[in-house]
Amino acid sequence: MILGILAGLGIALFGFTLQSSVAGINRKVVARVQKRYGPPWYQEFLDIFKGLSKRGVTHGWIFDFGVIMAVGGIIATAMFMPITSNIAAFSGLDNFFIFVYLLAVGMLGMAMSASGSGNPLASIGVMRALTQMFAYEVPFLVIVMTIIKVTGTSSLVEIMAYQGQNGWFMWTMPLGFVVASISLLGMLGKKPFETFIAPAELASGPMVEYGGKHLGLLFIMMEISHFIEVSLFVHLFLGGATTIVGYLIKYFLVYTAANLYSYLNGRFKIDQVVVFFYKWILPLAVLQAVWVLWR
Amino acid sequence: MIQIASILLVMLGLYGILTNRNIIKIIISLNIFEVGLNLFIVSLAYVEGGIDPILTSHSASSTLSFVDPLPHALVLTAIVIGVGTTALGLAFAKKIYAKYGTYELDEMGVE
Amino acid sequence: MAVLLIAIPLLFAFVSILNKKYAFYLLALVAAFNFVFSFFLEKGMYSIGGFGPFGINLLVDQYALIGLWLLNGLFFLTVMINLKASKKLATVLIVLLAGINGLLLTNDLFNLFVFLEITGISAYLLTTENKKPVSSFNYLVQGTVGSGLYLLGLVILYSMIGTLNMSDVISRIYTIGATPTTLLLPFMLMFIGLGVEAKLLPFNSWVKGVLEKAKPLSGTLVSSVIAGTILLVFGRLLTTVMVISNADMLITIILIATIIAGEVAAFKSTRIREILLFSSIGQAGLVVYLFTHGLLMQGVLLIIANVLSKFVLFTIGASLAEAAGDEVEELRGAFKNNKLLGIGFTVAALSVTGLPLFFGFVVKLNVLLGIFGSYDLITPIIILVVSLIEGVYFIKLLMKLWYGESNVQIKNVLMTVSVLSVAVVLIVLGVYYQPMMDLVAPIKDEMIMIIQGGSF
Amino acid sequence: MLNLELVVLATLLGGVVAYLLSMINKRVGSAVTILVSGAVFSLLAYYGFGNSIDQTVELIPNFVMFKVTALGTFFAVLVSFVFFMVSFFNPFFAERYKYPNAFNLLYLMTLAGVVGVFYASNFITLFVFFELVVWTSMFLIPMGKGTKASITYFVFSTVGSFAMLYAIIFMAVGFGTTDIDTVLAGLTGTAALIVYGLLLVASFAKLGAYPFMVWLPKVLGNAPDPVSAVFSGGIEKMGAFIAVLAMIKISPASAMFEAVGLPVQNYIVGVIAAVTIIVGTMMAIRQDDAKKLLAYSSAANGGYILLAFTIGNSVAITGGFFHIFAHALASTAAFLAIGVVTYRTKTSKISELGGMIHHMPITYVVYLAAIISMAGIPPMGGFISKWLIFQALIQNNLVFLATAAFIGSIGSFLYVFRPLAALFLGQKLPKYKDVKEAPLLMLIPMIILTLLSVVAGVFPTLFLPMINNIMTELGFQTLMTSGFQIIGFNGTLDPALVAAVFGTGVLVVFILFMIFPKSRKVGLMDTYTGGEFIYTEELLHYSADFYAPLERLYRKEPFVNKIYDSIRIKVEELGAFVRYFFFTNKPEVTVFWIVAILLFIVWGDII
Repeated sequence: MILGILAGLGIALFGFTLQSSVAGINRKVVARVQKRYGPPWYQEFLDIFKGLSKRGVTHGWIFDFGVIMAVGGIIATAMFMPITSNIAAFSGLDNFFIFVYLLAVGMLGMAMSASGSGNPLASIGVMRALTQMFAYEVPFLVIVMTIIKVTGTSSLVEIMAYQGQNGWFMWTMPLGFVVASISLLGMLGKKPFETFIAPAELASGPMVEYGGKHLGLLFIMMEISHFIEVSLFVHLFLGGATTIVGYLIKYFLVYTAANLYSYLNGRFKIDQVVVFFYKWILPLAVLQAVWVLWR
Repeated sequence: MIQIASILLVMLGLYGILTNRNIIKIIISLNIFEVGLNLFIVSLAYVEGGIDPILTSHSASSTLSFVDPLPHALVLTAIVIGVGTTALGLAFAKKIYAKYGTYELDEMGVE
Repeated sequence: MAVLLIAIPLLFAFVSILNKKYAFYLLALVAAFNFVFSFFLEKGMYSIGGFGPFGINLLVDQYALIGLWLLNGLFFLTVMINLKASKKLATVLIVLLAGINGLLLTNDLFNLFVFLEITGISAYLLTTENKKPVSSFNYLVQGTVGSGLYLLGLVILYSMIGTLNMSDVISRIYTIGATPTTLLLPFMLMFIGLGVEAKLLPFNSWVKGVLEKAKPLSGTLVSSVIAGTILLVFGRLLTTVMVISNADMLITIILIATIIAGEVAAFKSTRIREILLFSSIGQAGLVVYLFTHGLLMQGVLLIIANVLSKFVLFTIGASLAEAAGDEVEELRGAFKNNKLLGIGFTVAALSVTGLPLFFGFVVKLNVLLGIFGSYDLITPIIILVVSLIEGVYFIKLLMKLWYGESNVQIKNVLMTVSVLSVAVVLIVLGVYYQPMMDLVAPIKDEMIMIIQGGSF
Repeated sequence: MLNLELVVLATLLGGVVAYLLSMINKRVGSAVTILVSGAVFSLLAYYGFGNSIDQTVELIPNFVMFKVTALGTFFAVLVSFVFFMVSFFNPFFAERYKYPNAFNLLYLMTLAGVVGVFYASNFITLFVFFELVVWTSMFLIPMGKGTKASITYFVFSTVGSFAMLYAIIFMAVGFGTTDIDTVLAGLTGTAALIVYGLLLVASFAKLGAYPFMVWLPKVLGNAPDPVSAVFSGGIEKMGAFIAVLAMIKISPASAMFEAVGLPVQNYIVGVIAAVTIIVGTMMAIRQDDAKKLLAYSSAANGGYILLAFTIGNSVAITGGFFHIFAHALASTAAFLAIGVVTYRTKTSKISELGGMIHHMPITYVVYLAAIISMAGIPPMGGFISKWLIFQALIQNNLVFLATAAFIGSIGSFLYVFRPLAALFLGQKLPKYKDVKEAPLLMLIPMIILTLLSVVAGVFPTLFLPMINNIMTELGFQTLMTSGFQIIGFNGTLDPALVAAVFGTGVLVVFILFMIFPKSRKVGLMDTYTGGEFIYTEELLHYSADFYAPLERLYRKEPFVNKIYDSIRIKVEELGAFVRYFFFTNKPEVTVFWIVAILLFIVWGDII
């Protein structure tokens, strides 16, 4: 168990490094698309280390505690994530529901901390984030439920193995893939679903009050949570990976695609997000589920 | 025949109660109703060619031709009771008149 | 022996006219006597004047005994609680007592009519206490028409079968071979006649006038004691006399309509006495419904429960209404200073609603079991729905009476004690109901035995 | 040996003692409720799990019969525990009630009733105690804010209990006995369906399932805080108990035809449960009153319990029982936490409160733990049950029901966060500057409940034997476990490991946090305002209409509320009609009807 935990911490660290690098590269990519030069690929690391080393302000113990709980929860979630079908800290226990709910602990911690700051913009941001979660999470869960039922397991590694034999779910469940892609945009907070951050409107929403190490830690949290979300997508729909190289390629492609796509969009209002997901995406998801399960 | 007449009286009495809004008239209707009833009861006792229901030496042998005595007894009681209710009704009427100055139910307003 | 229960009150009634001063003491004495004496009564058929089966008979069976104990007791309590009011009406009350006992004891259809009128007339007189002569007059008119119809019915019956002895009616009907169709008219006339007194639906427009402003004395007597008596009479007639009838449909409609109408009207009502009176209409409908369906035991249980709880409810309700006002809104928080009365009222109301720990629950359960036992699946639904409505307005009433600000205070130790003791009876019977069941169990068999010519 | 009858009687007697003592001193009387409910709980737990409860009945009349079952013990111990925990609040609230002595009496009477329900051997006993609970608890409600709620409660409870009564008598007439096991096992065909439906109506009414949901927010929102807690954690669970009788004990739940692998009637119940979850969740999201919010959440959680029993395999049923357990702990704790806030501030409106965390940190932590469990997030008890229920939903291909469950699950994040953010967090409002943390005696039960919630989430296998006993008794397989791991249909859960990993994560971050430079403490008003100068705390506190954009999208009240209102109005109209036509105080009306009926008869005669 101790070994497992150490391995898990390793995975979390790996995920952090990976996502930060990929995000840095993406900044470059997007800049090139926009005909700019762009920051270096390690810019994310610089930002984080800068934040961690500065002296910031705190608004009371819940402000601190929330951040610790948030980052701790996210790290804990990342520890369960398998990288490839061979590399996993706790094999057999990489239960999908753990990701969904343990991720929520982190989110809850962050929300708590943000609200604890006393800034109404933060509370509004949190409200929007939760509302958005209410929108994208349900269709995603429905699709994953279908996958779990089809494969008979909720372990990510085994789902990968199933796809290895029967084809990726991207092809066998095309509607589900569309649903999950759009949900992924929501999870990552990419446009058109970045209403809860809305820098020009809410002054970064939940993040408004943070500075110094708090902000640094929250950046870490954000990177790791992106790592978890993109990895989930890769494992569930793109057949996962047997080798680390395959994993890295898929990861990079998914993240970059999502990122590029997001720059084509404007921003939804938050109630539009909810209506959009419940009017179009959820029915699609249910249709896919019925199609696959009740056939 | 008399039975039909008495039933008609009963009906008449009911009709009176149904349509009249004057207390005295209602009491009178009630009386007509009772009279009809009493007549009806008495009429039941009548036996064609019957004799007094008194046990005497020469009529002891036959029991078939007696007039039924029971309804008469009933009617007596019923009349007494009828008188009692009428009296009570009139007493109420007096009270009502004392209170409202009228016998017309419609003119009293809501109690 | 049994005739004393009727004769002594009648005698004392005359005496009391002569001695106006002592009238009340005579009343108290007679009421106490009747209550105590009814416990020493032995079962049997008592013929008056020695005419045997042809004359007037008094029948003391379990059914009559239960009625006597219950109603004489409550009569005594009611009179004692309302000392002041009873003093004025002492003679009337004594006559009423005679009437009630007569109704319970008599085994003769015409005699029943006489007692019906005696009870009726004293009841009309009682209601003069309310100072509402028009209502009393209406009561009188309707009561007289009702008993007139009863008389008509019994005379027609007599002309068909030639007897007025209640125990003999059935056997005579079989002897002469009368069909339900021919018996329909007399039976319906009798049913309607009694229905007026028993407050069944289309015949009960008098109730509102008489009870909506009733004082504690007349209100309690009319809604509890007299109502109970009439219902018991109804039960006896429906079980021993009016058994063959093909107007089931009509009667059932009337009764179901009564049940629903009473409860629904109470639901709409906002005045405390009105609520109670409408509720008692509904209950009366249910009782008669049970009797018409041969559920004598359940009916009697329901009467007992109702009479007891209505006694409590009306005593307190009318006193409150007299003290503070009729509208429930005016009575908000009335129990704040009258906690003991409040507890009594609550127990009675919960019992009527049919909640467990109280006698009403036992009764409701038995009633439903009885109705179900005859494979009737619809009526229980109606009864349950109706008792839900009933529960709602009683709970509403209770909530309003307990919560709010009010300075009403009723000081009447005797009332408190008697109300609480009845409440305790309701609770005890609700838990240890077996003795009551044993008491009630034989009534139907006894009645049938007597009809079939048996004796004690 | 513990004689059950004596427990019930002693509880009632304790109530009377409490009543009398309250006359001398209110607090002493309330202390009696603590003692008695504590004694009931500990006796039932000790002897119940030791299988040495004596079920003979001698003193109470013979219609009451008890039977000790694992099912009954589970529920009775759980609910009496809730009563015990909540009773610690009684002394503090005693001052606020209009009739504190009656409160103490009724509180213990309710407890006695609840115990009686769970140990009933025949349906009559069940019903007697069921109704006893209804009316005793009904009188507890108006001690709070208003009397109307108790009427609503009475109506809905009574609809339920009358449905049950109908079923009971239906069975009693059919079988000649009301013994629960005999009767339920003997039902077949249409009769089984009728009883199934009627019992479920009772269960729905108690649990606050969809069409009967109205009473929960009204009652729980208006009742005194301890009573709300008791309702949510304890009394509602009677509905779950009835649901078990109907859905599991009527065997085999005879199916006319199947829908998605379930008997069709089960599927219908499932749909109702799903609607309950969705409506409960959506309504909870938009409540401004914290107690109403929790009330709707109780309803939604009742939906999960029903859903679990609908599916009817061993994983689902275990999940259902575990959910009952976890939800009882969590919602009691949540209500108590809100109770503390109301005790100190006299309001439970979220929009009027703020920054309570700075005054009552322990209460805050209790609430946090409670909502984590209610939202089904590890490492709390609620996660385990939700995990089990989802397992079963997925296993049975129940797409639509699962969708509803997911909506409810994600929605619960939203509503539990609302009080957290706006009531406990946010600006520290000056009008509550003198508010203090709850007294020690109030903290004790809250802390116990929180710890239990955590233990249930981390080591659920410790509590599983209790549920396994029931499962064996009901004839199901027990859940597969190994060590601390739970094995479901499509995966294995190791809650202890999850907790350990979570702990590791937090520890690592904590160390990191300590390593980096210390932050400067600033006040709550010292925040980014976009250049505005704001000196009023209220203006910087975001709490009213918390989910405004979302709330805009749907209606304020469930649609059925209108129907209930219109039914009430219809009844009143009928009453007015009857009064107008029949109770006129006019003799001619009577005479008219007499003549009409006589004509009818005579006419029939002539023909």
